[in-house]
Amino acid sequence: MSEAKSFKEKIHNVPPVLWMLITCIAIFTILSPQFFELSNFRNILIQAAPLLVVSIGVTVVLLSEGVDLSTGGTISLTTVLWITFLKMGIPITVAIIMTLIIALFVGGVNGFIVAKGNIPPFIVTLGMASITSGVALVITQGYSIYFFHPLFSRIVNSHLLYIPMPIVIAGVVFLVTWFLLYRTKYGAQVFGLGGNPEALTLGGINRIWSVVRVFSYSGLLAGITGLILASRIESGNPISGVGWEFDAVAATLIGGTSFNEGRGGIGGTILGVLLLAIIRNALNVIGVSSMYQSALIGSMVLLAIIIDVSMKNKKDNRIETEV
Amino acid sequence: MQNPILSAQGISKRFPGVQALDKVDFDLYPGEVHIIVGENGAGKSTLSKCILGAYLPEEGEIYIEGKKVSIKSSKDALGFGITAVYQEFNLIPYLSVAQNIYFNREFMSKIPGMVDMKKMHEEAKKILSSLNVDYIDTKTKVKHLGVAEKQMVEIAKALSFKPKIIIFDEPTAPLSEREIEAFFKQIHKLKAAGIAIVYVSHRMHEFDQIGDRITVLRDGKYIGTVRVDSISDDELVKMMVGRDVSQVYKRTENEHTGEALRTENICDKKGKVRNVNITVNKGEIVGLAGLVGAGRTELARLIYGVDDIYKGNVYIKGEKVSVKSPEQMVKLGLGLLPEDRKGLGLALKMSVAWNIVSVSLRDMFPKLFINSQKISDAAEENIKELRIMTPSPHRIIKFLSGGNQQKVVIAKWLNTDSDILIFDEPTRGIDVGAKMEIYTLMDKLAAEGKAILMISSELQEVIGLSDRLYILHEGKIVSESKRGELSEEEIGLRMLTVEA
Amino acid sequence: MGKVIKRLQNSQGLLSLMGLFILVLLSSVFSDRFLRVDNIITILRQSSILLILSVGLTGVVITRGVDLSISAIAAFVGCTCAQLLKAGVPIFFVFIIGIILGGIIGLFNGFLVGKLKLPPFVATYGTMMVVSGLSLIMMQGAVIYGLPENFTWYGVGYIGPIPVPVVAAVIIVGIFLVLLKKTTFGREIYLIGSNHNAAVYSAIPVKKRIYTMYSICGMTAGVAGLLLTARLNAAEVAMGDTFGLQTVAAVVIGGTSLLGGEGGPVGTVIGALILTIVVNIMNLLGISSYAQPVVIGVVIISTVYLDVVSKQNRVN
Amino acid sequence: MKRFLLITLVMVMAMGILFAAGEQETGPSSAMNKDLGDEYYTSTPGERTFQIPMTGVGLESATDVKANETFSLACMVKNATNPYMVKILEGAKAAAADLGVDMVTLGPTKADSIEEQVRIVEDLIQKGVDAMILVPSDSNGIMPAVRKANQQSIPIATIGTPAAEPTFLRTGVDYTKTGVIVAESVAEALGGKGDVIVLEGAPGAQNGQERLQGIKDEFAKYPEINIIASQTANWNRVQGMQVMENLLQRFENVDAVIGCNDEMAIGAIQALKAAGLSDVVVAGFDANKDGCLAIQSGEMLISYNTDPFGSAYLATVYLVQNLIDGTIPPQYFIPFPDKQENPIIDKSNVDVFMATQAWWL
Repeated sequence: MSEAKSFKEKIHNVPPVLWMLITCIAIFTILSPQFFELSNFRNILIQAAPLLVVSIGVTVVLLSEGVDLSTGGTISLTTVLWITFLKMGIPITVAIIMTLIIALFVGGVNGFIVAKGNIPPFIVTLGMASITSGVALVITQGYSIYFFHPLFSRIVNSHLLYIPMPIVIAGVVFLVTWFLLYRTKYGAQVFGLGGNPEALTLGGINRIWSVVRVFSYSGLLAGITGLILASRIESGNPISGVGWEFDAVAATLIGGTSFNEGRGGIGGTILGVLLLAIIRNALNVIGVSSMYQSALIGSMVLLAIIIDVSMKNKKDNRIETEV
Repeated sequence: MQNPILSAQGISKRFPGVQALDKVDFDLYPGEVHIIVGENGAGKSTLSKCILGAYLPEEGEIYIEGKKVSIKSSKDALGFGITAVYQEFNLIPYLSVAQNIYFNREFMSKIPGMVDMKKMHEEAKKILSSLNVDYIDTKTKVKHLGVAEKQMVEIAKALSFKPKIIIFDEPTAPLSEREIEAFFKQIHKLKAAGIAIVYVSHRMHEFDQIGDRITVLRDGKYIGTVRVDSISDDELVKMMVGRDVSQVYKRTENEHTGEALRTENICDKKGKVRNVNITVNKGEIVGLAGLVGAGRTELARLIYGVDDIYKGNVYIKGEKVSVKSPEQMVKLGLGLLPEDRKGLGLALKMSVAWNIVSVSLRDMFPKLFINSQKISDAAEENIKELRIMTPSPHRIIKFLSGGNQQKVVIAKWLNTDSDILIFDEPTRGIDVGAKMEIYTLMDKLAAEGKAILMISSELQEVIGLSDRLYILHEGKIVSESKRGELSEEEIGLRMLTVEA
Repeated sequence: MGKVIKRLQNSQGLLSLMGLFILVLLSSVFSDRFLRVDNIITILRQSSILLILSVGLTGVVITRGVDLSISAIAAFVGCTCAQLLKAGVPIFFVFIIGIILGGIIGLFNGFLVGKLKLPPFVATYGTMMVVSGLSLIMMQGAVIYGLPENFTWYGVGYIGPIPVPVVAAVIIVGIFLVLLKKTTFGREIYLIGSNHNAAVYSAIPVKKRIYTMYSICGMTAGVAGLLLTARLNAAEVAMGDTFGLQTVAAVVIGGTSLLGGEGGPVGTVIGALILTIVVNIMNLLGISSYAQPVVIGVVIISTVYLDVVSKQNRVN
Repeated sequence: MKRFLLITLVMVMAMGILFAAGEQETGPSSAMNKDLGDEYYTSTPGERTFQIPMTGVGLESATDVKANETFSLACMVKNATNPYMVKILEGAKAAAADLGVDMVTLGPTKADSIEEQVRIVEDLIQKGVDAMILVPSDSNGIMPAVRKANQQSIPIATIGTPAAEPTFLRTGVDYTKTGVIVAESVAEALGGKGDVIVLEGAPGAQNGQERLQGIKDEFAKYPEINIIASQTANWNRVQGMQVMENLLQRFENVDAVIGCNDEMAIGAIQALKAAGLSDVVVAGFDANKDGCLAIQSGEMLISYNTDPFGSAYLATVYLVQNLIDGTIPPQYFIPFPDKQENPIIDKSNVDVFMATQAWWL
């Protein structure tokens, strides 16, 4: 294989979303001088952090050929539970652990039902979303509950080695997930679930537990997102997670993870999340009226996925000819 | 002589409606290649699955190194040193080669929970280089490997268990000739290392090269075990099918009147079909032989309009057509019975009747609305005519046996007025009885004046049925011959190389 | 008689039908008001628009697709048509335009799924965002009130004792029943959903059928939007939000598999009724609206669980 | 499985520790409003005793103030789907045009998402706006964003729902109080006894909860008035109708319905009409067009004009005044419309209101 070809190969292997990202940044910079500022990029990163955390969990689920629409509900529930626990006077670390364990459990239930009954995850997690957001409403009786703890501002405003805390948290989650996915046998099982579940059974692995692990991990990360959100809005809000599940799935798909065969990875998800965050931020910074934002974001998402899918199809053909 | 490492006695296994194995005996010595042959549906795979613990036999005992054992799962089998290389790959597409080889048996590093990737790649590399395939990078994702490479990874995976017994289920089916040769070298190496090999196959020409003994099964029954060097091919076939070959392939003499289908220098975009010229006349069965990967199925897909033609022309009944889609070709009277029955031929969730009428539906009811009774009646008729074994036309087709499913695929096309039919591997995976019926049917169709192009890997079938025979090699037609012009050996040779 | 029983056993919707029956039974035990005629008419009227949306969706789900954009299409069509009505366009034309508009958006979905091979989930989600964005732009946040009475009749009027939307729903379900079960088109849709590749090899024009099915789904969404607008006597951007993913839930509860190739409109009728009755009985019992989603979630998961598990048992 | 549990547990712990780590941030700064004294903030909403820098209400709003340079302002509401919110944006835009300043109008794409509102404010700070009008989904939830704006000394006016800590200005109505006023009128119309149904706003929406609280507080004074049901209908006419239909199945006797906005009240009226009930007292809030028509026709008893247009207009004028010469409003909460503008709409004044004071066309 010649050098030139491997360079071409590399260009081909660049995820399409990256081109899209670069194009968007270029266009937005032309449209608004305030957009291309260091402080704004920092702002974007901080805003993208919670979405990244939940999207990483969703990516893992998608890699295992599932889908998780319950993350939004879990986020709402987590913000409410955490604040409720704090109001009850439970020490903050204990409250965090309790909340995250519940989030983990919610995901686990999803996984168990999906695997045990062979039910499409779409409908299971849809039902679970209804349940969790309902529970959040029942707990708060519809109110948003306020609580302040100095830790909140530490989570959202402090820095670790000059890096804003939300980004540190997202970074840690990313690294841990990376290791779990690519350096442990559990990660290999995720790809197995997505690519060839038969191989899992032949390898002597209990498929149900594998699925439970995948979904509970997604639940856990949705829980962490909920904690960040609660700190950001200093309250437990029973509707705070509405719509996040779709953003997370969209970011994952834009990032090149697909619904089948366990193709994709969490690296692309970062790009997908960034693309969404940048579009939203830029539309606000440019001052595009909210009337137009929804249609614009929708078209961008569609465009990103059309590009991704069609480039993938092309690539598949290319590889086939090389065989 | 040593004691057998594995001995199975009186194994029986029943599936709903089928006695898959009926008191079968089988034994295996270290360092031997023991071939299991039989027509499709004879019970070859079932037997190997019983040894592997995937099925639990209802009767019979299995002894390993003289001890009676019970193998209940693949885990148990591994414990006894039995592993397998499956016909359908059990690899995970988006994991690397090394990860696949050591799936769920990863080397752990000192950090708890973490896999020692370095060691895993090293060990994987060692196994691959022992197989002389160092060119496979252990870090490549399996998805990006070719079929032969995947096969090698499967073998490496099997070897990584350090097994005493390896079961190969039709291992050469996806391989090209060059790859088969390399593969046989590996088999010899494994033999030399004292590993016992069970080799499930129906490719008779391979047996001399690698086999020691052959066990023949027919319809789930044990027929006998013979040494490879002590039996001729004809005798073996007789053991397999239980009757003379000449009776199996009976052809009615008929006239071939005029051209039905002709291609002129057609090529596809991927270079798998190159400048192919074939002609099929009315009332003629034309065979298309070639190794897997020679471009046979690709050619059929081109003619049928599934894939786009890159260059060249197709003539139907002498008229040039620009091939756009299967819909259009069906209207012109062409039909294709695909090779992959479950994947391409049938809607498994639906009933026999709906499958039977799936192609002809719009012809039967040009006015949009359908009449269920008429469909049932039409299906009943086909079921009777083709002797499809089903309790009712409304039976979900998933529950039918392979042979009956194939008959349904044929029935689909009988209902259309297609006069050109392409049969792609019409008898793959079906039992002898059904095979004969399908041969008879094809003969009858030809006698009625239909033009048939038959793609098959089973040489005898091609030889026995075809009026004319094309041989395809790497996308090119390398030979055209009339019935009886070429012997089986000559055909085999031409399939492999251009010369000879 | 035996034949009928046998057919029932084979029918996908049997379990959901039993579920519905048990639900009705329990409901009438819990509340004596449940079985009153006017309550039943209320239930039917409330379920009618959900039903129209879900029946269209059923066809798409049978092709192994999904359409998340239908409630947005309904809102968009409703908004557009309300503006047309205000501009004095005759009702007949408004209906035609509304249905065509829905069909065009559906066709766009079909194009994304059939031609560009996007996963239906994300393709239609994107369409949903775009379409609801278009509604926002078109309406500029306004709500259109006070539509002509001969238009609102379609939403609030009665034919005999039966509300018009219920009649419309029955007609549309009937059309779909015939379309999916009794036409070549319908059978081909099932074939496509059951095995896409086999459909290609059976010379079925798969892409065209997918375009058509999504378009029809869009058209029914358009009809639902028109009826909804008539019923509200108003049009606003968010009016479809109530239905959202409920439509998918209704379809799946009714025994139509998200894996395609099985199910049908009858099941969806049952699914939509189950969802509506659960809410109705909770309201009759005075269960807090905050707790209602919890119950609905449990109902969705358990019904589908039982349905799938019983199907698997039947197979074995 | 055990090992997986271990890993997750470690991760959970790590998150706990991570969250607890980091440096302490200095507290929220409120440098802007430091010297104004306590009474500025604590002034209770009541009848205004001072002149506001604008005339008229609704679409008739006007002002004499003119900006001396092109300030850049922004107005962010709770969503872009509700006509009420859109009218706030229009009021802000109209005022900006009259004053000669720039106005950007935004709202979260996910309706009522407080987190997205925080994000939008952050983006606006980034954009470098001079002042902001906010309609927070939640008083406490918006605070982190408000604090950030304070750090940049960007004055903030809130409409309706205030921020938890005082900002430059709060205007619009006090939701609790509107609830009390409307409930009082309903109680009067019922003669102090009867069964009442309340249709609540969207779950989690603070303004709806406050209004509901006001209604409940007021009815608590009447022992013979029972709130027999209180259910959410999501601010939405369809759901108002559906919920009402269901409730009518449950209750034989309903004397009054209060919708926490006119939309839901009208939905309820439709359900009541369909059920053939005509003597039920219905009340709503906002005095939107259909609400007014219903009052005119006698189907609805009363509504409360919450004038989104005028409120946003007023907020804009005050903000621009401050940008011009540093003017501070006389008190933190300036209710609008207040008694001067006669916000209680019933049959007696509905015609006048519709002719000259409405915030809609």
